[in-house]
Amino acid sequence: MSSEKKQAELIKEISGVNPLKCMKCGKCSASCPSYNEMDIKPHQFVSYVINEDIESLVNSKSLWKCLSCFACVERCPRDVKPGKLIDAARQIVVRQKGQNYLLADEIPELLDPELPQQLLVSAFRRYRR
Amino acid sequence: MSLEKKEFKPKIVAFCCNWCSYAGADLAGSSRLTYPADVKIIRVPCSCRVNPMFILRAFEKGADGVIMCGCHPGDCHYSTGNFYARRRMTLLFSMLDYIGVENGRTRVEWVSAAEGVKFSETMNSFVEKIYSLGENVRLGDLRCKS
Amino acid sequence: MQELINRAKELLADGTVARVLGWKGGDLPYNPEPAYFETAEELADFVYNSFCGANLSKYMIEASKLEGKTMVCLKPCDTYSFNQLIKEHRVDREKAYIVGVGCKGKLDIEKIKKKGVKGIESIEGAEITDEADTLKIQTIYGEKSCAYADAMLERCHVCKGKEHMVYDELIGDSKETKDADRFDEVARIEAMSPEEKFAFFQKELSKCIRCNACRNACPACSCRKCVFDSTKFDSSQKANVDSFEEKMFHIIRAFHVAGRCTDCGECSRVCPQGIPLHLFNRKFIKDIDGLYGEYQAGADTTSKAPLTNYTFEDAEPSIVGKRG
Amino acid sequence: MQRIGVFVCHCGSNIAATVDVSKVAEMALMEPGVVHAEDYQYMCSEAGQAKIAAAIQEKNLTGMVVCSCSPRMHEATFRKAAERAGLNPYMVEIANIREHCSWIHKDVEEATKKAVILMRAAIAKVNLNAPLQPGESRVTKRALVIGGGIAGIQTAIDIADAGYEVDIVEKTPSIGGRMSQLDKTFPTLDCSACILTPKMVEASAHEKINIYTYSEVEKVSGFVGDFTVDIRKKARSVDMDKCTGCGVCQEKCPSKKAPSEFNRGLNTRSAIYTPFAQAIPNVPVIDREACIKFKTGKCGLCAKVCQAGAVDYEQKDEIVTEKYGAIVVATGFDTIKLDQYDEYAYSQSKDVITSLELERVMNAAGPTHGHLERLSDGKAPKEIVFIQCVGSRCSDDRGKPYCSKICCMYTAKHAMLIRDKYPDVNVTVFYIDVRTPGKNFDEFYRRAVEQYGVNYIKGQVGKVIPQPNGKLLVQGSDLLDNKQILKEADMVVLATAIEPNPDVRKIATMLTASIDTNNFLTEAHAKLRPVESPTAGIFLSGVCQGPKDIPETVAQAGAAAVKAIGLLAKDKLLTNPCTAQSDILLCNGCSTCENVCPYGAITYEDKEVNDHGIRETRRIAVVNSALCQGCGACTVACPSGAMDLQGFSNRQIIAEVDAICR
Repeated sequence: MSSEKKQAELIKEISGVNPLKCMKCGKCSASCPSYNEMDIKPHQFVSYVINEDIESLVNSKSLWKCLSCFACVERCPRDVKPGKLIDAARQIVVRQKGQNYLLADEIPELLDPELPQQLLVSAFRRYRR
Repeated sequence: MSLEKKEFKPKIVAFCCNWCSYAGADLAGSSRLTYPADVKIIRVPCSCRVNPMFILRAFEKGADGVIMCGCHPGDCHYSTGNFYARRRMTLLFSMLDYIGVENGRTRVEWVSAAEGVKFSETMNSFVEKIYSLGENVRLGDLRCKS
Repeated sequence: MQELINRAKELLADGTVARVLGWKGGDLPYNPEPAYFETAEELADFVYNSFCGANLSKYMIEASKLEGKTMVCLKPCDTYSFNQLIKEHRVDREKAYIVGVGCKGKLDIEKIKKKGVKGIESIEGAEITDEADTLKIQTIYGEKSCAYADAMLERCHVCKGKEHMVYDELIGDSKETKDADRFDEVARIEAMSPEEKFAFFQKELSKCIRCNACRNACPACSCRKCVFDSTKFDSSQKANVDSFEEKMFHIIRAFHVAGRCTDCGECSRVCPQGIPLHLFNRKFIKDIDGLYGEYQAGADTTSKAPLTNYTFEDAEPSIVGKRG
Repeated sequence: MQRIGVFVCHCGSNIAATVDVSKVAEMALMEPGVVHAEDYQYMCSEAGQAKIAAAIQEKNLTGMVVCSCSPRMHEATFRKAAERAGLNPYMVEIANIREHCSWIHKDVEEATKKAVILMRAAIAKVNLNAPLQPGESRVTKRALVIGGGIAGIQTAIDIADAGYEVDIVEKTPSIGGRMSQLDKTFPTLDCSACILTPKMVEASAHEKINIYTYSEVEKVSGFVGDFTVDIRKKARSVDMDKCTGCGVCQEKCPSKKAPSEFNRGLNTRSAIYTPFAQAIPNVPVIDREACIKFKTGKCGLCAKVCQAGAVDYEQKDEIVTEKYGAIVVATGFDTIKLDQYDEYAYSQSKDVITSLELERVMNAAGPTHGHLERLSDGKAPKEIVFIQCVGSRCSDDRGKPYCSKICCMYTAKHAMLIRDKYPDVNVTVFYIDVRTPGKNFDEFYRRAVEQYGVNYIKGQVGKVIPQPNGKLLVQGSDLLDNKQILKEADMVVLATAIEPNPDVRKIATMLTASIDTNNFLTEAHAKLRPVESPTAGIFLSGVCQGPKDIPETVAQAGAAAVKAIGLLAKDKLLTNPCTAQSDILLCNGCSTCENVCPYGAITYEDKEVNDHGIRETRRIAVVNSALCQGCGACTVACPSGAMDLQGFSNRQIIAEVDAICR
C-alpha cells in the first residue's frame, strides 16, 4: 500500500467515516461558521480523502480554523460528517511527535475571557497530548 | 489420510422463510452481495415450520452453525408464524446454551424481502462467528465427522 | 389409609365407580405400585404411604376408555397433571371420581440407601398418618434411623403446595414440605462456564440407557406414539449410539413438554440411572416464567400455553447470549 | 424408488461463468434415484422446456430437479412444463444455483461444490416427494380499494367499468386525497381541482362503486378470492340519507377553532364540517373532540338549524362485514414531521412552510384566498427561498434514505407560478441535484430558469435564522462558486420528504402484505410484478408502493385495476396443495395445533380408528385444506409428529439437512 493510501485509510479508521457516502450536497459548508477563513472548505475534505491527498489536508489552514462546533456533524444528511474527517487529520498531525500545533502550556496565554466554555473543553479535547 | 490438520470449512445451514428471507437472499444474489459459500439455504414456507428437531439434526450430521431467518415480527405472511417461531427458538437456544453448546452456533435474524444487504451482512457476520468458534464438537454425531 | 379403603368400598358398593385406581404393596416394603381394584376383597392389598410417589393421573388416559367411572387417588401435585390432561382432551373428567389424598412429602428410597442403610426389612414412620419426623428402619443389620426430611424426594423440597387443583372429595391431611427454591439448581448450572455446563450434562446424560422410563412415567409425555418410535422424523432408535443421541432425546423430550410440564418430578423419580432429568424441564419453566410471565401448567384447564401464545414484544432469541 | 431427472441451466453465462454446469450434471448421476442429467443454456426457454418434456417421456421420470434461478422466479414455469409432459407438477424441485450461488460466489471450484450440494439437497427432497393435486376455491366478484385519493379513485373506476362491484374505504370524511389539496399540477399547470373533481363525481355516481368515507378497515381474514373484511364506519353524527348538504350547520357552529386538516392547520374550521367545498359525499361530520355538545352536553345548535333533521348525536360506530375477491391498497402518503430539523426553523417561524402548505397558500380556497403572503404578518414577500431535499436522501435517522421524486418538479412549478403572478418577487432554489426524468419534465424546469428567471443554486442550506426584523437569514453554500451564501428571505419553502401514510403498517399487517424498512409496500417483483403484493390477491396502487407523481400514480392505478380484474374474472382458483395433514393413527387430539393455526383450519372430530387391531373412537385433528395456507405452525406444535405439511414434510426437510451436512 502506498503511503498516501495508508494515510487515507488511517483517516477513515480514526474518523469511522466512509467518505463514499457523501452526495455532495454542501450542507456542511453551508453550516460552517469558519467557512470564510478556510482554504479547503468542509465539503472538499471528503474529496481530498477520496483522492488520497492527505498531505494537502494536513498542511491546510482549515485544520486549525475548524472550531469543532459540530454543526456539520449534526446536520450531515449522509452520515459523512466532515468534522470528524478534519478531527482525524488533526489527530494524524498530533500523533507525529513534535508537530503539535499547540502545546498545552501555551494555551493559558491564548485564553480569551470571552471564550465560551464549551469551546474550551472542545479545544482541550482537540489540542491535548 | 493425511496427518496435516485440515483447513476448517464450516457447514452452515440457513432456514429461510419463503416470503421474506428467501426473497431477501434472492435479492442479495441479484444485487451480487457476497457471503461465504459455507452457507446453504433450505427453503421453508414460514419460520414457524422450523422444528427444533431440524436444528438438532443438522448439528448431529455435522453442521457447525444453524441460522433461521424469517419475516420481521408483525410482517409474517401467515400473520403469526414468526411469533411462535420466536418463542420456540428462544427456548431451544436457551436450552442449548444451558447444556454448554456455544451460543453463537445458533441465531435467528429477521430479514425482509427488501433487505438483501441485511441478508448478506447477516450471513457474513454469522460465518465469521462460526469460524471463530471452530468446529462443532459438542453437539454432533462423531461418526458424521470425517 | 383405612379411611381411603372404606370410602373406596362405599363407592364401589353404591356403583358410583366401577374400579379404584390406587397403589398396592410391592415385593419390598418401599416399592408400592399403581394398581386397579375392582372389588372390596381386592382392596385388602391397597396401600397409601410415603413411598406412593407415582403420579396416577397418566393412568387415567386408559381408564377414561373403560366402562364406568374410576376412583383415582391424586396427591396435590398429581392434580396439576390431571388438569393438564383435561386441557389436552386426553382424559375424561366425567370418567374420573377424584379423591384428593393428603401428602406430607414422598420418600426417596435411594436417598435412604445412600446413607448406607442396607438390607431393609421394614420402615416405620412412612405411613400417611404418622407424625414422626424420623424414620425407624429395621434392617438385617439392626435398627437404623433417618430424618424424614433427609429422605424426601427432591421434588417435595420444592413442593408447589398441598392444595388440590381438581377433586371430587378430599381425604387425609397434608403437611407443607417446601424448604427450597425450585430454580436454585437451574440457576447454579446457568452460572457455570460453557465448559462446566457441558461437562456436567455430558456426565449425567452418558448414564442414560434409553430405557424410556422417564417417557413412560411422564404425564405430559403421553403421545400415542412417540416421535422417537415413529418414522415421521427419521429419528426412531431404541438405544443411544453416541453422545449426541442422548442429548437429542432429552432436549426434544423436554421441548415437547415445555409449557405443558407441571414439574411433577416423575422423570427424575423413575430414572433408574438417577439422572436429574427435571433440570431440563425446570430450565424451560424458568425461562418461560422469566420471559413470558409466570405460568404453571395444570393450574387450570383453559389458559393458553406459553408455546401456543405470543406477544408482539416477546424477547428475541438473541437474549440468550445477553443474559448474565 | 423415484426415477429422477436433473436439468442444469447455464442461464447464459449467469450460472455457467461461475459454476461448472457439466460437472454438476455429471455429479447428479451419482445420486440415488437419478436416471437422467443434462445441462443446457436456457432451461426456461422453449427449447429447454422441450428437452425436459422429452426426458420425462423417454426416461419415464417420476420426479425432476432443475438447477437454475430462484424458485420464486421459474418454479411455476418448470412445474407447468412438467405437467404438460405428464409429470405431476409437485414432483418438481428447484435448486437455486443462481441467486444463492453463482451470483454471489467468485471462485469456480467453490461455487461448483456448493451448486452440487444444493442439487443434492433438492434430489434428496424429490426422492420423498409425492404427487399432489390442487383443490379449488371460489372467487368473490367484488373488490375493495383502501384509500380514496386519486390512486384509489382511478383503480375503483377502472374495476367498476369492467363490470365488478367495488367498495372504496376512505379514512377522512371525503374522497379526493392529497391531490384535492394541490393548487396546480405539473408539467401542464392544470388546476388540480378541475381535473380531479370530475373523477370524484364519476366514482360517486358509478352504479358499481360504493364509497365508505370516514371509515377504516378493522379486520381482514381469508385469502385470495375470498377475503372477509370488517369495515368500521365511524360515527359521522350526521345522517347521510337525510342531509341535503346545505351547509347551514357549518355556518352556525359556534366552535370554529379546530385546525383545518385540509388546509394543513394553517387556518381553522368549525366542529361540524366538510373538509372542502367539493367534498364527496357532501355530508359534514362532527368532530367530537372539538364539538361543544359532545364536550359539555350544551349547544346542539347544528341540530336546531338543520331543517332536514339529519344531525344525530347518538350515532355510533358501525361495523360492516363484506366479502371481497381482491383488495387494492391505495393509502397514499403524508409529508414527514420536521421536529428533528431545527436548523430550518420550521417550528420557530410561521414564514417557513412546507411545499404542501404553499399549495394551500396559493389556492383560492386556502387560508389566504390564494394571495401569496407571509403567514406571520400577511405582508407580501419579496424574496422567497426554496430548500430541496429536506429529509429526503438522508441516511441518518432524521429523514428518509430515498428520493421523494416529486419535489424537483413541484418546486419548479411553484417557482414558476410565483414568478409569473408576482414578477417582482425573487425566487431562489437551493438544490443538490435537479431530477427531471419524465416527459416534458426537463423542459419544464428549464423554463423556470430561462423564461422565469428563477435562481437555482447548487448547494444545500445549512441553517435558517429568524431575524429580529422578521426576515429569515438563510445560510447556504454555492458549491459551483465555492462560496458560502447569506441571504435574507421573507419566506422559506421546504421541499419536505414524503412518507407512506403511517396507517399503512397496520393495514399491511392485517393483509399480511410485506412492507419494506421505509414502510412502502413491497411489490411481488421489482420489475415484472410492480403492482402486485407478494401476498396473492393484494394489489398496490399509488405512493403506498413508492414515491410517484400524479401521471405515474394514475398509470399504476389502472395497472392494479387490470390485475384485480384478471383475478375477479376467474370463477375458481386453484389452491395450493401444500397443506397440513394429520396422521390419524398418531394424533393425540390434544388441540395444540388448533391453538396455533392462524386460519381456524383445524377442527376435531371423533373418528373410528383401527390402530393395528385396536378399534376405538378417537378425537382426531382434521385440516380443512381450503382454509389451510400451509404455514406449518401446527406441524411444529404437534409433539407426536402426527401433523405434517405436504410438500415440506418433516422427512423432506430432514433429507435436505442431511444432504447439506453430508
